Amino acid sequence: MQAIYGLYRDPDSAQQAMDLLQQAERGLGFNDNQILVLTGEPYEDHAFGMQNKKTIMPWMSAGGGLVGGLLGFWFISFTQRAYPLMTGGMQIVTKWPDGILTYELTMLGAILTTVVTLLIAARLPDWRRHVFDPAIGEGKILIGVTDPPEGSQDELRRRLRSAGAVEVKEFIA
Amino acid sequence: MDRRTFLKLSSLGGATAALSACDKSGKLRGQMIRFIPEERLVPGVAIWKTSLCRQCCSGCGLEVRVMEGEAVVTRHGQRGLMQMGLAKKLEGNPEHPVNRGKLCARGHAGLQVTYNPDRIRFPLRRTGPRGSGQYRQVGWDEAVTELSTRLGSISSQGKAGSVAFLTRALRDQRGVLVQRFLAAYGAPPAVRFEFFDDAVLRRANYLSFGRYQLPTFDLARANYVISFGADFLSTWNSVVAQNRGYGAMRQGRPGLRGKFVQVEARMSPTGANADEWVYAKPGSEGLLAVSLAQVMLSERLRPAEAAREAGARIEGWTQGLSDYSPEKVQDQTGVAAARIRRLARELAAHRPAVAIVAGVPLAQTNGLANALAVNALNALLDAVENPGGIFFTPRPPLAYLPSVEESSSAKSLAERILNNPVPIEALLVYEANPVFASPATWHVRETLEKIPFIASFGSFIDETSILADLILPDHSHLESWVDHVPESGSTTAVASVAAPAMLPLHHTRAMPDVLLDVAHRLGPKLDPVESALPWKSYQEMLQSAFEPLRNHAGSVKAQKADDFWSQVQQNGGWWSEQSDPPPKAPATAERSATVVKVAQPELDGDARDYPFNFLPYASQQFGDGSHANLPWMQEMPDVISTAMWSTWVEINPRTAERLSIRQGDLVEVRSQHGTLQAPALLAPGIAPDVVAMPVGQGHEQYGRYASGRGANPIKILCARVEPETGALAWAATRVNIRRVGTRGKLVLFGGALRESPRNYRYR
Amino acid sequence: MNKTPEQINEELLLPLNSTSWRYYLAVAALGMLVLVGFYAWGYQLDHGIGASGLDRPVFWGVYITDFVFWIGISHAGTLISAILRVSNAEWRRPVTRCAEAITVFSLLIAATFPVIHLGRPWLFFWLIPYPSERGIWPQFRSPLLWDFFALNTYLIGSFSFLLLPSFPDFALVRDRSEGWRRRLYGILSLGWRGTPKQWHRLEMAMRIMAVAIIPVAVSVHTIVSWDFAMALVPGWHSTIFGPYFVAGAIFSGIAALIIVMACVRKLLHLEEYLEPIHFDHLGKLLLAMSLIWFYFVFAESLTTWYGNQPSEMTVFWLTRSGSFSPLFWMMVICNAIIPVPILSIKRLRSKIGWTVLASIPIVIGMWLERFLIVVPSLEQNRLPYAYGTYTPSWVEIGITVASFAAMPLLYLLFVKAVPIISIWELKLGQHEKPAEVAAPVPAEEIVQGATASGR
Amino acid sequence: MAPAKEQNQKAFRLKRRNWGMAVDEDRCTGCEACVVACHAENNIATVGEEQAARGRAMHWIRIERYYEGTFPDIKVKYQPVLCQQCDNAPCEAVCPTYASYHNAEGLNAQIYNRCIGTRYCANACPYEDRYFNFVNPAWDEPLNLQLNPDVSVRSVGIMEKCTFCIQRIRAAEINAEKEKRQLKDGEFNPACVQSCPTEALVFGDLDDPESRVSRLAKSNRAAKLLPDLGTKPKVTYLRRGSWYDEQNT
Repeated sequence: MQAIYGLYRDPDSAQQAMDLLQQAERGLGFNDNQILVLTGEPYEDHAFGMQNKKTIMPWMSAGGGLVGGLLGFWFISFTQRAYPLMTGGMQIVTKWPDGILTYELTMLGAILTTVVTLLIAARLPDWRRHVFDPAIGEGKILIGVTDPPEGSQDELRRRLRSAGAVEVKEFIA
Repeated sequence: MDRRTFLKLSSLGGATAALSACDKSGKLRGQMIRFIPEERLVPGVAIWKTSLCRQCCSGCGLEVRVMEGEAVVTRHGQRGLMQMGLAKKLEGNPEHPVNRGKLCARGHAGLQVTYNPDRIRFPLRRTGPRGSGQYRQVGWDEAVTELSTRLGSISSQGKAGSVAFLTRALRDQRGVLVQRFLAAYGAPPAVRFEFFDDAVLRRANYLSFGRYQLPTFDLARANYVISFGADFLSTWNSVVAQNRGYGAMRQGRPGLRGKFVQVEARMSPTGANADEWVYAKPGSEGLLAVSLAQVMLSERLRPAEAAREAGARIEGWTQGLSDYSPEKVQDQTGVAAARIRRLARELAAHRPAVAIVAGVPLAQTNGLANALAVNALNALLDAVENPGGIFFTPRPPLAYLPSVEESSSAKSLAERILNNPVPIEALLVYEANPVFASPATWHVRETLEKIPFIASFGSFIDETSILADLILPDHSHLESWVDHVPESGSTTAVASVAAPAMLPLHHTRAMPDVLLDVAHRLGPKLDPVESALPWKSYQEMLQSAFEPLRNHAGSVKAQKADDFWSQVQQNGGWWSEQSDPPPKAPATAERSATVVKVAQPELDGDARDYPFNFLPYASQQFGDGSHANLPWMQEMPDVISTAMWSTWVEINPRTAERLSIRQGDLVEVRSQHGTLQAPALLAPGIAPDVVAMPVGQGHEQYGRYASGRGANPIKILCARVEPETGALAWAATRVNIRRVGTRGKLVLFGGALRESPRNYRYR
Repeated sequence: MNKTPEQINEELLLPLNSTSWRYYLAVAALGMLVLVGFYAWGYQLDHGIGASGLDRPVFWGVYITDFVFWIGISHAGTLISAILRVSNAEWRRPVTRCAEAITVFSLLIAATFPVIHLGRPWLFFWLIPYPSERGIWPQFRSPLLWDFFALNTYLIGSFSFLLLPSFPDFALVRDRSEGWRRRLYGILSLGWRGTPKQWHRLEMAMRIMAVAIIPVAVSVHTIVSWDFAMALVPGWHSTIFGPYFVAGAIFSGIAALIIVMACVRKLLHLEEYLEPIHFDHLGKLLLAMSLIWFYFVFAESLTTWYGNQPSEMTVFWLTRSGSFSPLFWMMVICNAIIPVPILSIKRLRSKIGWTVLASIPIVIGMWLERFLIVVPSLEQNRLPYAYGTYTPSWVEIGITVASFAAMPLLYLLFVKAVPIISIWELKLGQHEKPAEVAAPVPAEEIVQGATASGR
Repeated sequence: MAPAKEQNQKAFRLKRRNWGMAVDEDRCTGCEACVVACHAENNIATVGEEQAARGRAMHWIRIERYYEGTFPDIKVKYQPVLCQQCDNAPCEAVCPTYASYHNAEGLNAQIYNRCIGTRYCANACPYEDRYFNFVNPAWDEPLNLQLNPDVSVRSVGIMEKCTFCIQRIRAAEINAEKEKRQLKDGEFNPACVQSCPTEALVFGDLDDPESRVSRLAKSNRAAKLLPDLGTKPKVTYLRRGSWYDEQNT
């Protein structure tokens, strides 16, 4: 894996670099997916930080909750029927208390699904070596292109620098 | 921290701890020898054996649940394991006329006498100084030889009269055996000692009715019961029989519920059941009884002649008792005149009515007068030998009967031992603990310490047996042949008998058998002793005693002697079919000459220095203290105080407030004869000028459960007696109380006193 | 506050990188106390639950008090942080992780108490529904099972809530350390890089979690209150208990949070991050909760008093004027009379010392409140004959003290391992404001401008 | 052979019982025979002075004593309290492990093996008649020989309570089944009932209209303990009668 990227001090220049890269996409023969943005904090108010906004995560969570609740209710009423003992003059499958447990398991389902969905969506955990620069921890914004097509490197460097990069680096795995 | 504790700590507690304990005892068991079972039982299957309760003198019939189990037993001086039948539970014998299948709390706890860890397991010979508790184990042969040698040498010195036998009243063949032994040996009759001995009432019944006996109450048919100080539902007389009758009196007859009135100064467990609880000054109950009679006579509710002989014992009876009108006695008794009149009218109107007297009224200097007054009231109510009244249990026609003469309990015990014509050389003690149960002023311990030789048949080391030189431990009642002739509790004649319910656990022997053995050993030298006791064993004696019953109409009908004997054993005894009263003792000159004046009691101590009348009372748990070594009894909450493992002084809450005493504060009780300390119990049911204390705790020496627990109220009592009988007036002591300043040990089971605490803050 | 990212990194990662002897001393001292607690527990395991002061009829005592108390403290974190997140309160940024950590630790501490409290603690796993050879399942009608499930959900939820936003910070630590620490934090960060997608999903997940965790937190303390309210015990059997407990929990939680923040601020020299304004905001919340708490106490007392049922009134007077009255009035003083005036006066509230001074009695007062809910009702239950008393034994006191030592101990260990302020969130807060103010500039212009300036 | 046996078994069926008790406060004299009988029958541990002082004494049946009035116009009421075997038992539903449950005969059963000692049931019980083994019970040898082999000995951390002497119920049922007959009223009794000298305690089948206990349950004096809680206790209390009622004074 290889990449060419620039580090930017402020989001405006980073956005500029992004725009410059997108303008050059077609000419240099790479696509949006190859543009890499890494930041030390989210920049959701900027266009460069708004890639891939489409997600079904809320739906997943809701679905997880539903599944958790249904499974929970089934499990609890199953155990109550599997070993039916009378207590306190109540029915075997007690709806009110089971409601509480169903609720708790609904929430548990939703929470676990959210966590799992997050991990899957964010491709975590992933301990393989990727394009990275610790400088993003100091507030720098990394904008670059992974696996740039042959011959486009110089143009990419220029463009990245012209947007105001503090530094333009190359990453070779 | 040693390694062991560390391991225990680091482990998850319980499991490892339990395992190691198991291992320890398992090893111990593994090293023990195993005896061949003497009987075969099916494991897990219970068999029922009849027996008799010996926890008090009522003589209730028992059924013992026996199951197979593994016990550590002593055989031939060796400890080992044996599969044997073990008593697991005591129940009342449903056939027995006294208790009809019922059993009281103390009766149940009889099981713990047998299994008590503090039981003496083999004969002991004293090695250390007296009272030190240092003994060595000896064999039975050695022990019996020593006793018979002693007695033989005393007798050969011509001092047979210097042997004393101290016991409680034995209402069975043991009594006969002891009596015969002593007579043949040449010793004076046995000295009988019990703290709560009812000598006054027996004497009164003799004077009033010609019966030297405690009465049986037909409560089941009574419409009105008035009790003067008698704790007859908890500790006094034949408790189970009286409880049975009481239950029937209350709810056993459709549409008829008897009334129960209790007269006393401290609410007893019995008094707590009363429909009407009447406070009367202690000792003035006789005045109240006579006053009730006066109302009946003056209002012509009852004919004066009805009282017959019993009335004649009361001074002024024939003159209509004019000195005892309610107005005249109301100040002395503390009962309002109007109330006396109402009670008298109710009594007369709701016959059959019965009056009961026992406890505090009789333990006064005027005790006999109080008893005679109540007897006269009973007679006036036509309650003697009539349904719903009092009866006297007839005596069964056994071959031999224990004497019913005046139990010589009265008089100061030490005085009697000291005043024996010749100085006492040897003392035999059986089922009596006078060192515990006598006032300090009697100096019983000091007296006993001077006696050269003391032998005890006790099962436990108590305050008296610790002075013994030789201890010959008795079987428990479940391990021995038991028999009994109830003095009261049944309207028909009863002679109970039962075989051992289980084999003995320890290396013990039954006292009667030891006595027979001694008699036979003395025999060659002292022929009368052997010929007076011709039986090889106690069992044989019992069989011959019961033999005449075969010819009387009774519960067992068998032609052959052996059948009869085995059936009697199976049933737990023999009881007569008829209920006719026994012949009265003929009226003697002494009897008809006795006329008492009912008056106020004399109390010991000045009312200003000692403002409180001190009332010891028989405890529901321990009776006179002989059950204090039973853990079930210690932990059973006393029903009124709810106390467990404790002793206490009952004080009226208002008095306590005046003396700034709070519940549980340690209080010093001081009489002219001594002091004691006990925690205060604020009891709403006690008169403000009275303090009361249960008898039973305060043992110095009575096994692990009783020793060193609480205080003994008997010790501070005065030595005043009822003059005619010489019985100790144990309710005649005045005391003073004060707060010590520290908290006492008072373990209560119950929380609040009231069902709807008016003061929410009150605990 | 206006710091460069480098400054923030350096100052917030300082505790992870340097340790003074005072730190070791504190850890050792607290560790000793915790060990004493373990010794006490071991003693109790050996002697049976009888080593405690529990008796008949007070079958529940200090252990359950501690349990409820620590569950209450746990509401400091996740709930507060979630509410602040949902309401998008900007000042939350330095506070959230501090608060969420309290939740996780106090939940862990709380969860030990039901086990300590059991008569046969070695069988605690019988509460877990699993197919066993015994063929029997736990009984779901029992509020203890609800507790088990609620606690479980809450613990998983709040742990995730604490963990998820920590990945970027772990990545930051990874990038700024060497050797085994680098590997360790590399693993912990799960390979976080910081792509817009990751950031977006993380923020999305946190928004969902924040919404989900609030009802869970409410349900947890409601269910804890139902442990009491489901039993027919005077003083327990009340419909008000759910909200009353939740309010009390948030109340004690905020107080604990203020104390912890003040300590962290002082000890880790974070004066410039945790500013008086944060304490002022939390103080306002605390004031509100104090008033709400007082409202609940009043409402509960009034309905009991007016209803005048004997068994209820017995407990009522036992606490108000009986043997528990010193504790009761101390609780009122701690929870309302001291904090309300302090927190009402702006000048005092904005001083950190004063806010802490108001918080400490609240923590004590809320422990007393739990004790006063558990014990008096049991001492004087329905039948007056069965009334009893209760005095905690040294074992219970030892374990309670240990639990109070365990909290700072866990916290001390935590601040060594994890930045106590969420660094990326703090940075986010730093740059968002200018971004909001700046007018949107068309990208084309910027590119041209940049080209023109010829950089 | 086998089918015949099967048929035989089918032919006989023990009627379902609904065990209950009546406690006549008018008869109860506070003698405490029941208390000790229960200890003896059910292997209830004696906890000793120190533990008793700390409130750990165990008495499955206890006689509550309540004073009314003040001296000298004072009365006492005895009220034996044992497990009321409620049909709507508050103790049962709160147990997380089903240690406390309602058996087919309407008894509030306590399964010692399942108990983990949450003590929730004891808090929930308004009659306070559940007792907990705070320490491991011990019997000084040879007091251990008194233990009833039909009743399990409880260890530390376990809740215990009155069972209506379920071991006696089972034994009687087995016997009756063996003899192919229905149980007779009063054929057997729990230990407390058996020893009660005043017959204040009556035990039997509440569903049998002819049994003593069901007739007593219909008495004018019949009442339940804490009836407003709706626990449906199976122990009926017969309130004390008044002599004055009957005398019309």
